[in-house]
Amino acid sequence: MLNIDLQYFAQLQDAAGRAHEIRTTSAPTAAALYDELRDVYSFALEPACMRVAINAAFSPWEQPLRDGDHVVFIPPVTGG
Amino acid sequence: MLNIDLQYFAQLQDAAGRAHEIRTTSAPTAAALYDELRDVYSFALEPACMRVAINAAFSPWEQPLRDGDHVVFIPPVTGG
Amino acid sequence: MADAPVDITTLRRVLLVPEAGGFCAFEGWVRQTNDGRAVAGIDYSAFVPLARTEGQAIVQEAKQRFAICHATAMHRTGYLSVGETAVWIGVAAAHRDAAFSACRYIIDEIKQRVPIWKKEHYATGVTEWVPCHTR
Amino acid sequence: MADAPVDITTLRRVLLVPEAGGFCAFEGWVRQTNDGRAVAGIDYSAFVPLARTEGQAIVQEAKQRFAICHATAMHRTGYLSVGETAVWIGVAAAHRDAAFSACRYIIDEIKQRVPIWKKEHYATGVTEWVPCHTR
Repeated sequence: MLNIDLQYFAQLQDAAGRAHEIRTTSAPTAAALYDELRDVYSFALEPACMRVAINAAFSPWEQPLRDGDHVVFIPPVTGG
Repeated sequence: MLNIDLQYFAQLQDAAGRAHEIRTTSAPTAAALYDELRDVYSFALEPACMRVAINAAFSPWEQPLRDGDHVVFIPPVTGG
Repeated sequence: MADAPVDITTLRRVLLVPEAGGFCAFEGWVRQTNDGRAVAGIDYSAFVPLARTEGQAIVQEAKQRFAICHATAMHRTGYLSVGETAVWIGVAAAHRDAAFSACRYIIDEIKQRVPIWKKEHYATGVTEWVPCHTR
Repeated sequence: MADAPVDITTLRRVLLVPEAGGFCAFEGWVRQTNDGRAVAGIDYSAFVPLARTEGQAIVQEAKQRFAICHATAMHRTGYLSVGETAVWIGVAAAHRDAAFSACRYIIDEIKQRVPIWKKEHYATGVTEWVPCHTR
């Protein structure tokens, strides 16, 4: 099991009802972790329209997670 | 004969050695007037690369001059 | 990334180098209507560390792609009222072509890549995450 | 047309209308080199009444061609040192596409049509009328 430091933004923050949590998971990748969280929080966003940041850097969805990783799922951006 | 109020800018001002003069001429058009002035001041600029303003409005080179007209030959502009 | 108003005069002054003959700036302002709805303000949130590195990467790309002297970008976070400046981009270049192109490149990339989200507050009191950029 | 420095903050503020979401500005600065020669400053002269009406015509054309809210242009006359602002253009629009396009249109037309001439003063003491725009 891995301890993952999760931070939520925008619609995901609203759906999760929190901005931050540390979660213990058996998900081997960010993709698997997002699937797990969709069951918990009913996230409406499809991963296909999002990116993921691991330790504050854009990363592949299939990158293996390591214990202590900081993970942010990035909803479609709307800055500017 | 017409009295024409001439104002000179840029290279034409340097060549004419003045910024302004009132000139009595028989030139019927701005084009003819410029030809006359080229003989006097040795203007190097070809009319093909210039425009002419009569009474502070861009005008055709062949527009008939009237007594008292204010005429400015416009060297290639370089503002901005 | 700035959580309070930034003085634009100061941002501009940094770009004023003697090699530069052209300067192009873009500002994004909070607009009073969006999709026909009256907007009171916009709350900008950002994943700041990644927004900062991604913003710096975009400015570096602009410097490599276009013949520019200098470029800066600033983006606000927090609640902004109508008329406030959410984003400021300034580019100084020897010639105007590069200044315009680089400035446009930077704002386009910011809107596509930088993790910043806006929640519009409508005059009715309703709030909504802006779903995505339509233009 | 201005024969003394103009406060840019004031020019910009006039364009700040609540319908505008995008703002694009262009400034032309006196550059320290031109065609490899060291420039000390530039003396701008203008046929002011025609420059003013032609400048206003260009701004009107920009308003007709592009979906913009507001636009202003300012051009200096007289002697300017390196780093001084010779021209300032600001355009406010609902969206950035129109703001960029209109701003570019205005500076391009100014350079082609407005009766303003620059005499470069080189570091050597020589002065020369800039023959024409090469870009």
